[in-house]
Parts: sequence; C-alpha cells; structure tokens
Amino acid sequence: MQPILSVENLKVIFNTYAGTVQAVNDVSFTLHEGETIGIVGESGCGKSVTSSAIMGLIPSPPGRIASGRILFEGRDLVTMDEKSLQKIRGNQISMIFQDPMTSLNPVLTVGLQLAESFMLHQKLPKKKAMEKAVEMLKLVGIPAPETRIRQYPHQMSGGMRQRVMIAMALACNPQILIADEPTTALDVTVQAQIMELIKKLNTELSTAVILITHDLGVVAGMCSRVLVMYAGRVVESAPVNEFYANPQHPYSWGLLKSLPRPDMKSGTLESIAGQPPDLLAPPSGCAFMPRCRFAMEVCKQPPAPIKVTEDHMCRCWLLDKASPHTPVTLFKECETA
Amino acid sequence: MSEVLINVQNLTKFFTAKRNFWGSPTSFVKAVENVNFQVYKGETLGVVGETGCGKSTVGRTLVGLYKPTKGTVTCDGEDVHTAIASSNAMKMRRKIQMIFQDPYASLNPRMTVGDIIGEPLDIHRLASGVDDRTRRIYRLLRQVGLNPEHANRFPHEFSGGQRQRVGIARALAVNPEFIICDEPISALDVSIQAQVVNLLQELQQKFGLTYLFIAHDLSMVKHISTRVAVMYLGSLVELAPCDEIYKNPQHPYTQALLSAIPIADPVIEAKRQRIILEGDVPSPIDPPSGCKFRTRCRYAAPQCAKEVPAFIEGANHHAVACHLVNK
Amino acid sequence: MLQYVSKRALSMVLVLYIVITATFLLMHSIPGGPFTTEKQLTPEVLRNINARYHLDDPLWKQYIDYMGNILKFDLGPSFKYQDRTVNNIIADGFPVSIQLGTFAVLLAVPFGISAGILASLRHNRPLDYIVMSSSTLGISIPSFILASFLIYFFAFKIKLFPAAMWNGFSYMILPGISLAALPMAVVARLTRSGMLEVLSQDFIRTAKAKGVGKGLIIYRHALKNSLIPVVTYVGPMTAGILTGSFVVESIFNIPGLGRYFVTSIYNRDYTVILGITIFYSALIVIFNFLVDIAYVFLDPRISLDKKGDS
Amino acid sequence: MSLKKLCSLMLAITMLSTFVIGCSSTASKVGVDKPLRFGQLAEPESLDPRLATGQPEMQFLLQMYEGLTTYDANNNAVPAAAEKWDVSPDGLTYTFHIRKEAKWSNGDPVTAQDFEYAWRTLLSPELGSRYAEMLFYVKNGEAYNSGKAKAEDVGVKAIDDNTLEVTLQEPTPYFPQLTACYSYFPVHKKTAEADPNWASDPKTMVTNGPFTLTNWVHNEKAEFVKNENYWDASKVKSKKLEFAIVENNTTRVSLFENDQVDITLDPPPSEIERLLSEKKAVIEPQLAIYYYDFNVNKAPFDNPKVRKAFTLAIDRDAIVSKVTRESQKPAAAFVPFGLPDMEQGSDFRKAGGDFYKDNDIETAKKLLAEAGYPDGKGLPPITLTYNTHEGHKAIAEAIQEMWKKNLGVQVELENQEWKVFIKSRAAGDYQVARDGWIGDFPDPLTFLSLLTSNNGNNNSHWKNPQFDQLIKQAKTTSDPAARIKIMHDAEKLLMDEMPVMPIYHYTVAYMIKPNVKGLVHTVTDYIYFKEAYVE
Amino acid sequence: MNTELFKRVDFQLDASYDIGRPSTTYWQDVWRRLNKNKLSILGLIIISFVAIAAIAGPFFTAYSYSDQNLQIANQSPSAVHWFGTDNLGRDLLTRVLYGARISLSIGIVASMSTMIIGVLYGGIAGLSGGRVDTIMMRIIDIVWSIPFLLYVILLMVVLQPGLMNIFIALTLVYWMPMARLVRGQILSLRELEYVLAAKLVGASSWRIIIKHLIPNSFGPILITATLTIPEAIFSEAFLSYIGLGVSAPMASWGVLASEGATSLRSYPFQLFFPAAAICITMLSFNFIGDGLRDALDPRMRK
Repeated sequence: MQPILSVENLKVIFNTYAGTVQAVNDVSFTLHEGETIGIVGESGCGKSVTSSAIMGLIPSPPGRIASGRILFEGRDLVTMDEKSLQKIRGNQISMIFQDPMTSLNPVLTVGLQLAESFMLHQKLPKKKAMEKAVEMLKLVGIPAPETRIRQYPHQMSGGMRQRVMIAMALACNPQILIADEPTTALDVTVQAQIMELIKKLNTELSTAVILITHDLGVVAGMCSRVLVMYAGRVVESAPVNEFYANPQHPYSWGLLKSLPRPDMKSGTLESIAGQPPDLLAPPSGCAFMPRCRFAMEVCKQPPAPIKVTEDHMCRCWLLDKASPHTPVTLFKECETA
Repeated sequence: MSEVLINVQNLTKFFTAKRNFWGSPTSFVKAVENVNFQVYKGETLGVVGETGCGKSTVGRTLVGLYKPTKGTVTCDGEDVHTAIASSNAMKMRRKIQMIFQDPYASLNPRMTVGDIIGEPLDIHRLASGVDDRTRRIYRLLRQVGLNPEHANRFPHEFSGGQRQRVGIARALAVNPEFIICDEPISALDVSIQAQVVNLLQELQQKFGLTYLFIAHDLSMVKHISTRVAVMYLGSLVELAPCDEIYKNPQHPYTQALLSAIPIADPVIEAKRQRIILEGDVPSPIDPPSGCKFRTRCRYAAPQCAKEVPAFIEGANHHAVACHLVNK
Repeated sequence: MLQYVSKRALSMVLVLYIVITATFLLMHSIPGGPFTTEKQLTPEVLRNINARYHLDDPLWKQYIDYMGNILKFDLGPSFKYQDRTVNNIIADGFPVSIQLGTFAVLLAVPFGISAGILASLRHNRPLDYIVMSSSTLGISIPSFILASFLIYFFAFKIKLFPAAMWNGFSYMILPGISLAALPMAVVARLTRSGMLEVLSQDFIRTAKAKGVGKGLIIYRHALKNSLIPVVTYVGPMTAGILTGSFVVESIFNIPGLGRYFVTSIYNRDYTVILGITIFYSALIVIFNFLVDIAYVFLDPRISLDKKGDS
Repeated sequence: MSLKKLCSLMLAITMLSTFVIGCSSTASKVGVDKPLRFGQLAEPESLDPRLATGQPEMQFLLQMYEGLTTYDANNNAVPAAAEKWDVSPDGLTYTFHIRKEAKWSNGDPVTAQDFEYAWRTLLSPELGSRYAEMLFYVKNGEAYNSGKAKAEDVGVKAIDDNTLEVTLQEPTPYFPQLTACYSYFPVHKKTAEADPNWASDPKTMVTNGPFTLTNWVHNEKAEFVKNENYWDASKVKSKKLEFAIVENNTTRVSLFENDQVDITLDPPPSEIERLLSEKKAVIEPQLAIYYYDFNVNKAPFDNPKVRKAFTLAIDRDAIVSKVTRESQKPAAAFVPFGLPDMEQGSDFRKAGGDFYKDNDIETAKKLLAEAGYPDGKGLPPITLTYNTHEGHKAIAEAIQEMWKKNLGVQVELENQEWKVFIKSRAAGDYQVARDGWIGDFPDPLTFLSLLTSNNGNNNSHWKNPQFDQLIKQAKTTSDPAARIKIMHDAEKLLMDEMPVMPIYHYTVAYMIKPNVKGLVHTVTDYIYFKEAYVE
Repeated sequence: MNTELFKRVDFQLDASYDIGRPSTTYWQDVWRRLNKNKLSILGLIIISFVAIAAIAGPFFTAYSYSDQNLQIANQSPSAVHWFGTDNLGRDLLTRVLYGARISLSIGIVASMSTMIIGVLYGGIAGLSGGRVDTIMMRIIDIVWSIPFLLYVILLMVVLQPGLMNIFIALTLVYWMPMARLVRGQILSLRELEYVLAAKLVGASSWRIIIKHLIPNSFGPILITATLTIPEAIFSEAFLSYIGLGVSAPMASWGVLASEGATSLRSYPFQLFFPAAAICITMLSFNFIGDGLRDALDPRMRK
C-alpha cells in the first residue's frame, strides 16, 4: 500500500546566538491511511519540530529545513509554495496542539474559529459554515452545540476546548491528523475522554494520526506503530506490540522502566540517569551514550540504523553484528539491577 | 500505626470570588470544605485529584501560606497557624517545608543556587560562619545529587529536574520533619520524574521525613505513598492504604480515576474497559448539593442530592464518603 | 451591565467631586486673585467687585454655592471675560477643539495602526526600521518645535497652507499634523509591539495550521488582540486631544478650549479654571469608561463587573 | 534665485493692479471694499465701555464708540460727540455740547442722558467696574463708588438732550483728553437698561462709533462694518474691518508675513531688526516708561547712593539697540517724551533734560564706595525679580551682566508668574523688580503721581512728604506754567532719591503694510481706524 | 571489527552534568541582547557623547554660558561661533552644552525620584493589598483625572519657576505610572512560588522585598525609568514654552528652543540647534528604552 505521507531524511536546524541547533536530524518514517503512529520522546527531542515541519510551520528565522523531503500524496511539502501549502493545511493535514487554552483565539467565538475552515477550504458562506460547525461540535461530543458556538474559549473547560480543537482539526475531514501532546495539559479523566474521542474518530473517519506524546501508556492504547526519538533522531521504531514486548534500545528500556505500573510492586523506580543532552553541543557519537549504562567504546561513533525485524528499526551499537552483547539479556540485567 | 504528626480537623478554606460595592464578599470559591485526615510520622500520604479539587490548597494551608476559613491543623499537637502568627514562628517554619510544582517559578532567577539554598540557613542562623555556610550548601547539593561546584550558577542554567533538586535542597536546609510535595514531578519529563521520586524516597529513608505528596498522577502516587487520599471538588472522597485503594477502590470517582490511567502495555490496554466520566467538574463556587460527585456518578441516587455523605472509615483503614458504600 | 454602569457612574461622580474640591482648594491657595492687576485697584473698587462675584463670602460658602450651581449645570460667570459665562466659553471653545481633535485622532489612529502593522509584518527588515525610526522621531519632537518648523516650511517656504487662524479645512492641516504626530507615533509603536506579541502566540500557529492566509491572520486573528494596548492609550489620548492643546492652539491661533484653560490659570479666572477642569476630568473619566467598554468588545475574557472591582 | 525673482515680479504686478483698483475706488469716495485686517493682541474682556480695562478692549471700543472728545494725529483732544465745551473759570465745571447729528447705530440720537447714565452706572458700586477709578475725577465719583454718596450727588448731569454738565472734584486741566478715553464713552441707555447682557452679542450691541461689530468669534476674530448712522460717516473710508485676535506674538508675525493681516502690533524683539530692514515694521514713540523698582525699605537699597550707583551702572544704549531693538529712548529721567511743556510745542522731557549720564561707571563706582561698598565689596547678593516673559528676561539678563561687570555685584535672576509677581512686588517682597507704566492721559502727572506715598502702584514703597506735597500742588494749581514748574521740581526730587531706575521710554513697534493709509496712532497707543483704508 | 570497541565503558553517573557553557548572569545576558540591537547601541553612544559633552564640553569652549557681547548678537554660525550667537551675543554652542547639563540632569533626577517614589508607593500598595491597596490606587486614579497642566502650572506658580521646582513638578507627574507598574509587578510576583518558598523558610517582609521582589521587577522598572528621562526632558521643554522654565541666565534645551522659536523667521539656527539637541537625545533615549525592553523581556530569552 502506498503511504500517504513519507518523511525522508528530514533535517531541521535552528540558528541561535550560541550556535546551530540540530533539532531534527535525519528523521524518516511513513504513514499509511487510517494508521496511528506515536512519536515518543522527552521535551526537546525534536518530536514537535518534526510535526511543525510537516505542517510547514517552522518559524523562520531562526529555523529552517536543511534537507530531506516530506512527501504528501507524492508532492514534496518542503519545496511547496505558501499558497499551495495553505490549501493543504487544515484541509488535508491538520493539527491539534498541546495547550487548548492558548491555541484557541481568545477573542473569537468558537463557532467562527470552527467555521473558518469551512469558509476557507470549502468556500461555504458564513451561515452554512456555522451550521457545519454545529455538526462538528456534535460529532466531538459537545452538548448543546448551538449555544456553544456563540461562546468564547474562556467560557469552556479544558476538555471542552480540546474537543473544539479536535473539531477544528477534523472539520475538513483531513487525511492526516497530527496530535501534538493533545492531553498533556489535561486531567487524567479528561485525558481518557479525549483519547477515546480521537480513537473513535480515527476509526470512523479513517484519518491517519500522528500522535506526539511523552507518555508510553497513551501510545500503548492508541497507536499501531511507535517511533522513539532522542536528541533529534529516531532511535527506535517498531509496531506497537513488538516495541512493548521486545524493545531494543537502552533508551526505550529506560522509558519503559521509569513508568510505574499499577500492577507493579512499589520500590525504587528504574530511572534514566543524567540529563537530556545539550543540543547545541550534542555528543559526537550516540547521543544517549553519556546516560547509557551499557555504553561501549564504539558508542563514541554514531550508530547506524539496524533492522531488528522487517519493520523494527533501532539505532544502537549493541545490535551491531560485532557486538558481543545481546540486548535481551541486558534488558533483563537492567530489570534486576 | 505510628504516631500522628499532622492532624487536620474540619479544614475549610474559602476564597472570595465576588465582592459587592462596599468590598464585602458576596460569593466564594469553596476550595476546601470540611477535610479531616492525619499524617503519621515517617509515612507518605498521597493526595490525588484533578485540577481545582483543592489538593494544592490543602497543602498550602498546611504549611501556613493560607489561613484556614475554618478548622485546625496541628503539628506534633501544636496548632500550626497559631504558631506561625506567634513569636515562635521560626520553630514551626523549620518543621514544615514545601517543594513546589513549577521548577521554573520556584527558584528566584536573580539568585545563585548557593544563595537560594543558603537563604534558609541565613534566616534561621543555622550556619556558624561563611565557611560553615558554604560547607552546608555543598552538602545539601550533594545530598540531592547535584555538583557542589554549581553553587555559583543561576537557575536558568539548569534543566527542570535539576532545578527541582535545588528546590528539594532548599526545603531540606532547615532539617524539616514534614515536607509537602506539591506536584513536584508533574512538570518534568518521564525519565526525570523517576529520578526525583527516587531521590525523595531515598531522602525519606535517610532523614525519616514525612511527606504529603500531592499529585494528579495516580501511578506515581501509588508508587511513593503509604496511604492515598482522593479529593473531589474540595472534599475528601476516599482515603486508604496504597495497595488497598488500588486493589479495592470503593468510591466511583476513585474507580474512574484509576481506570483512566493509561498502561504502557498494548495487550492490557486493548482489553481494558474504561470508565469514562461524562462532562466536566462543576464550579467550586456553586458545587452540587449533597454528594458533590453525584452529577457525574453512574450510581447516583436521589439520596445523593439530599445528604452529604459522611466520611466513614471501614475495614483495612479504608475510609470512603459515599452513600452507596457506607450503607 | 446596568449594575456595572450605575456603579461606575457613582465612582465617576465621586472622582469628579474630589477633583472639584481639590481644584477649588488648590486654586484658592495660589497667590494672586482674578483682580490682581498691574494697575492696582483701590480697595473700594476691589470691594465692589468682590461683592459682585460673591468673593467676599467665606470660602466654605463659596464652595457650597458653587457645588449647588454645578448641580444645575451652571459653571458661573467668567471673571476675566465679563460678558461671558463659563458655559459660554466651553460651548465656544469645545466644538473647535473637537473639530481639530477629531481630525488629529483620525490622522493618528488609522495611520498609526497601519504603520504599526506594516512594521510588524516586516519585523527586523528595512520597512520596520523606517517605521520605528520615524515613529521614535515622532515622540522625540516637542510639538512647539514641530509646529514652528511646519509653519516655516509649509506656510512660508512653499506657501501651501495658511500660517495660522481657523477658517476651514486648509487651516486644520498643519495644526492637525502637529497634534497628531506624537499619538500617531505612539499608536504605531504600540500596534507594532502588540502585533509582534500576538503573532508569536499559539493561536496564530493554530490559525496557520488551519490554512488561514497571511491577510486573514492579521485581520481576523491578530488585530483585535493587539489593539488592546492601543485602545488603552487612545482613550485618554483622545480625551486630551479633544480638550485642546495649548501649544498648538496658541501657535496656530485656534480658538479652542486649551488656550482658555491655560490662560485662565494665569488670569486666576477661578470659575473658568474650575469649569474647564471639571469638564476635562469628566471627559477623561468618561473616556476611561469607554476604554473599559471597548475592552469588552475587543476581549470577551474581560468582564465589566470584574473590572469594576479592581 | 530665478524663482524668487519671478515671484517678486508677479508680486509687483499684483500690487500694481491692486493699486489701480484702489485708486479707482478711492476716487468714487463711497468707501473702500477691501477690508482692513488688523492683528489684535488679545481677546477683549468686555465690550461694554464701563467694564473694559485694557489695551485689547480699547482697540475694539475706539472703533465702535466715540466719546465726547477724541485724539487727532498730533495727540490733541478734539471735539467728537461733543461739538464744543465750556470750562468754568475755576476749572471745576465743564459743559459739553453734544452734536445734534450724533446718532447711535440704531438711528437714535446720542444724548447727554446716555453719557450721564454711562458715567453714573460705571461708578455704581453694584456694577463693580474695575476702572471706576478713571472717573474719580468727577465730583463725588469716588464717594459714590465707595458707598459714601448717592448717585444723584455725582457731578455729571444732563441739562438737556444735548448739554452735559460735569463738575469735577479738583481742577483737572487735562480733562478733555480724559474724555477721549473709553471709560468715558456713552452707553445707549435704553438698550443697557433693558438687557444687562447687551454687550455680549454683536446683535444686541448699540454703538455710536464709526464702525459696528457684526461678528465676534471669541479668541479668534471679529468683523466690523462701517456704521452708516455715524455722524461723520463720510470720512470713514473702509467698509469693513477684520480683527484677528492673536495672543502669540510669533503667530502675529506669521500672519502678517503670510498676508493674513495688514497691520499688527508688538512683534517679538528678535524679529524686529529684520522686519525693520525689510520695511515691514514701523516704530513710534509711546507714552510709557520701563523701569526697575528698588525696594527702599531693605538694605542695601535703603541707601540712595546705592540706588544711584546701580542706576548709573547700566548701558541703556546697548539695551535698546541690542536687546530690545525697538529704538526705545534710553531714559535718563522718569517722565517720557511727548508731553507738552510750558510753551506751545515744547516738550516736558526736553525742557527737563537728563538727570544723569547713561553708563556712567566711574560715578557709579564712586557712589558705591561712598555708600560703603568699594568695588561692590560687602554687598549682599542681589536678586532681580521679573515676571515671566521673553523680553523682560533678556533685559534682566543684560542688566545682570552689566551690574556684575561694572559693580562687581552678584546678581541672581528670579522670574515669577505674572500674578505672583504683582503680589510680591506690591507687598515689597523683592529687592529689585521690573516695572513699567503706560500713561493714561497725556500729562506728566500720570507718571509722577505714581510715586506718591499712598499710590497703590508705588511699588518701591518710597515715601517722601515733600514729593507728595508737590504732586498735590500740581494737581490743584490751575496756572499751567506754575503747574509745569512744580512737576519739574517733583521730578528732580524723585531723581535725586532714585527709588526707581528708569531704563527706557517705550516705543511701540507695529507691522503695517505700505498700502495702509489714514491710520491715526496716538502716543497713548490708541489706534483709530476711522479714516484708515487699504489702498 | 575490533572487539575492544565493544568493551563496556565505566558507567558513572550522578544527576548533575557539567554545564559546558560559560556561566552568564542575567545582566550579562541582557547586555548581550542589547548589544545586538544596533539602534540601542547607537543611542547609547550618542547619549554617552552628549553626557561627556555636557560635562566636559563647556571647558573647551572659549566662552561661558552667560558671557554677553551685545556687539555680536544674533550672529549666524561661523568658525568662531559654531552654532552662532543668541540675542545677547552669547555663544550658542556653549549654551547648548550647558543646556545639556540642565536638561539631562532634569531627566535623570526626575527619573530617579520617580523611581524612588513609585517603588515605595507601588511597593507599599502591592504588598499591603486589600483596602490599603484600593485606597492608594484610588488616589492615583483621582490625581490622574486632574489635568496634568493644571497642577503643574499651579505648582510652578506656587513654587516659582526654577530648576528644583521643575524636578518636583515633573516627579509629581511621573511617579504615578511608575507606582502602578511596581504595584502590578509586586502583585504578580508575590504569588510566585519562589516568594512563597521564601515566606515558608521564614523570610521577613523586608527580606522578601529586597532579595526577591525588587531584583525581579527591576527590569520593567528600569525600562520605565529610562523612558521617563526623555519624557521629562520633553515636558520640561513644554513647560519652558509656556514660560515655566529654569531661571535665567541658565537655559535648558527647552528654554533655548522656545526662545529660538520666536525668532525662527529671522534666525532659524537659534531654534535649529537646541531642537536638534533635544530630538537627537530623546531619540537616543527612546532607542535605548526600546532596546532594553527587548533585552529585558523574558520571552526573548534563548
């Protein structure tokens, strides 16, 4: 099957006063229709920059896409002109953001902000667009949508606002929905509501979803594929079941182990020591090496992506043919430590 | 169980929401209403609940940042608020300390890390001289896993996790007995969260500290706490030992909270049946009558609208405020 | 809303009352009176005059009488212009100040906002620097200097406009520019910084992600948000401009209220000082009120009732 | 350059054409259509002659009204509303015969009753006129004003419609000149009695002068048209007068140079040199003196020698030629030029001569040494107080420098806001203060009586019984020669004591277009537009 | 492949890591950002130049500000008198240089005193809160509603014109926005967690003000103070224009300009030089203020 989106060797850099930051470095992945992939990583790992790059929203200056292609329906979004991009944004690819409070315009009614998409992309008159807006609000489960469309964002709760964001993103029935940490700012119960909603819409509308999150729990319930990013690179990518059952990268282990599980005995949590790297001066080899308890001399050189299985990729020297260590035993070692 | 350190009785805290022309309040935000609990020496009491449930207000009232509208808080039998208002305030200040949520807002950006940690030492005259002060600061930094050489650096040079460590060191500087951790990890990355939680546990063992651990993240609370209290809209709905509450949640709200936690296992996730709460939390200015949770409760009965459910302790030190459970 | 308006009206009356009282006392405490003239009046003559204007009453009685008259909207007779009342003077001067002021505001606000928007769109590019530098220049030239140079060049050197007086539109242009230069510059700067701030907000990113074009982003999403600081400034500024500027009015010999205000202080024309002060303060207070109302339209998050408390 | 030439050529052509038109219209004798445009100094306080006080009102009233007498171009009082008058031998009773043809602007005849009414009401305590003092020359005027006499006791009486009998308090030889002053103007009795606000609106004003006011935009402009009912209307040339009311002197120059007015007064000193050289301004003498008061009650100015030393140590010539630049006459005495002496055509000032040499540093130093301050040693710092004004400031700065240089004395300048200044000057709260006086009527007494002990305007607070006696004599002596002699003696005494330091005799500078003709400007700064017109 | 390469390295980690970048204090950071703003640097250079000229300049001119020579009054700029002479034959360059002293000190003193009063008033209001705060803010509202001109003129009339009184008059006008600003800052800062933390360890109110509140609101205060300088110079010029300037023969730029304005047609240079001095200085201060605003804005960090 032809992927609807394929990102190839994407490289995004930011020029700051202190130097050049490689925010995204050689990231590649594909997305198929109806698929949900999760991009996981800590803050600053480049996951949000990747999504901004797909939307063509890298603030420039200071940022720019240094190289790579983003193919959407065979067209490269990187080289596309602003006018054509505008036709795609919100129409074929849309996005929801982390903080629904700041991401909605506080001075416009929810209805207008929703209807705007219809007016823009489907060239509907305002009245028609407003009717559609009501429909959308109904779809995302907002009660009394007729009165809600006349309200302003501040008159709604956080969960409600995020529903509005989702309604906005799905307004034109896009092929791709990018959800950038859609639940981080929300309470657990609301988070569950929103996740259910996205899952439901994903199956009903067969929209492909890129879910960006730091929460491996969310990924487990939502995604079919996982991409783990660290310091601007994808360090591991695998189907979701494969990933949880058989993680290969020490960073993935750390992420999984540092999560307390309700069924787990209490005691000391496994944590990843140290701090995320300074992207201005990343380690020359494997970026994770300074925090990796299995680090080897060879890790001072950049690791190449290695295929564990057909669709399981990992960037780690441990998987090198020459490596005397088998990751699985190490993973066990790390569990008992 | 061991000795009671903190005893909270009928704690109520209202904030003024509106005033009339003459400046008298006309309506209140009922942030905390009639909360009772004890914290035992050496334990960690987790307090969970969603945004606006009053858990942070409880924490801040406990340390004396807010004056309670009603009710008392005692520490070792001494009333905290009276003590703070008295000339003996310093002693009480030294007993109870707090770790804050936002690692960026909780450190003064114009002070060096050394001065931030040194401030309590200066105020309480804990150091016998400049050298002693430096030595103590270094020791505190080492205790929280930081490099003493960084005492001369400014907060903005540190990452979130490290700042949170500085905050912990500041709280430790006065050798407190009781520390209120007000969502200390919610602003941190996953891998760092575990580090901070481990550090807190380690320090607890080392210094015999007592914690009140406030969080909205049930999974971490479970991990660190001895007992867990669940709050909803200003009221305590359930309080029980940790394992008990996870194995046997009784209040419908607690059940919903637990079921909402995503589990990092696709196999479990796929099988899980979630309890999804409908709607939003009502406004604390005008909370529902009777049981505050009844508007979103699956089991709500007419009785729930009429009577405020009593907070009754059952077997296994398990206390619940629910008409359904306490029949 | 009604409750808010009545509350606000009450506090406006209170503010005005205190302003009147303070001005009344301040005014009577400065040396010299309305009839202190170079040619000293004989005591008998002075007594007659004081009797005519009730200035021989004790101060508290004058104060009470004055307050009573204010309730009847009677601001009393002018001491200096003996055939005229303060009501007359305001009725004569204010329409002129309004014409000039409106012209200046119409010059300052639209041009200022447009310049500010342009600058923000070309942030850190030549156009931005040009707008910023010229608007900084605008707030750097005292109006009497600007007015002098404008007359020098436009009235004498190229003879495009009359040098002074008030006889129609062509007479409005030079004073209008002199009066508008500063507010225009301030508005441009406020708009620019407001726009820059708004353009970096998350919801602008949302709008972009929706595929909204640049023009619509500015017009629909950014402008309203960024106008709040501008409105805060424009309100009192308009009140100030409408009541006239002494400098511009005297240089261009425009019969507006500003000149009366300043000269009344020099003349110790008590009733005129008080009358214009009351009028002016009322205008400021009303414009502040209008600004608060404007906020509500610009920003639905602000509610009038809450503002009244602060 | 060539553009400039072209412009001047075009200007010349335009002027030529106006000249031709002007000629033809004057030839017709009906009047000049072209309005005469005047740059007025300030908004008049009132256009009721009884309430008016100063220059701005005067400029209006002189065109709108006519008194019993008026001034001619040689500063003489000549018949106006009165065609002639008789004086009783004791000089106390004047009988004015009012012209039968004198009419108000509404066609009513001007009667003696109008004058009687105007003068009596002006003096009435109820009206509270600020210039009541101007009519204190009339018998019982002061008494009535201060409530000590009744209205009927005032010495003004209409014998019949055309005969007005005036009894004076004391013989006043210059009374006919006084009646040319606006305070003595008549008021249309019927109008004024019916409507107390008659003078606030051109529509309700009834006047008897060559022009009537038709439009008055407060603080900006006023328009007059020729009064066809005026008895001497045939001599009135302009059909229309336009006054621009401009307080700012720089703006007045702008208007004049931008051809928005034809005549205007008092340009800023800094522009005068250029205006004179461009022949845009003329300078005429004025009956006024600019001087400094010494506070005679405070050391060191309680010593006449110090006062004299300070007086001698300034260079008036430099001040008038370089600072004020209006060709003022350096004053070496108190009474200005332009007042008649004993003989016909002689001048009081010229007869009296100078009392000291200007810039006489030698003598000044000597006097200062005699007073105990050799080379200024021991003198406390002197504060020179003036009211806030460009012109006063420049003079004060110049004098400060001269005293510093010539006497070695430390001088500080203090400027005060106008009314504060008047207050402190009148209260004697100063060391040296600026002062000035414009003559009310063309007689030396208008200046000399200033310094009598009880005069409210004697800001130096100098008291000299001998001087008071002389002034009293001068007031009551009816023999003109003896009177003049007494006044010369008084001035000599004054200059010996030097409570005031004369600086210069004023001139008045005004800008006038060369095509303005027929203007009468008196030494008391009265401007009559009656026969003036733009050619 | 070399098996050596695959030997595990010693893993030794604590929570800290070396901060490779050199330590920069807040103010170093501000300075760096200010440095990038070319207009601000230009402004800073010009102001320094004007300040040096004001302090040292008069020693290098051959004339004193009060030396009169009536013979050479109103001369156009020449090699001898660079800026020409005024109506009393004083060297205009010297007077402009002296004017710089007066105008700059007016600006600086007004801004300083404004800062002190504003910080005190706003600080007390912000910290007290409640009724006290309400009343103090109401007072500002009321004073704010009295036309500026009225009480400045009344003040100047009562106090009599002079340098000291210009300071007082200007301070009385400008302290209000400063007080509002400080109050706002304090109100928002005092709820911040580091202030709460200081309270919790028992810090006294004074300690909180001095160690925590003032250093952290110093940025906005500094911006406002910087921008008060040109405003005060501006207002002084206006006051001079309506005749309420400093005592002669001293002359601020405002006095020089308003004198020059009266002779614009005859001697345009008498207005031009003081006007240029005012405008350039104001321009520079405004550029610096703008630069500081950007440099101190926490959002611009990083």
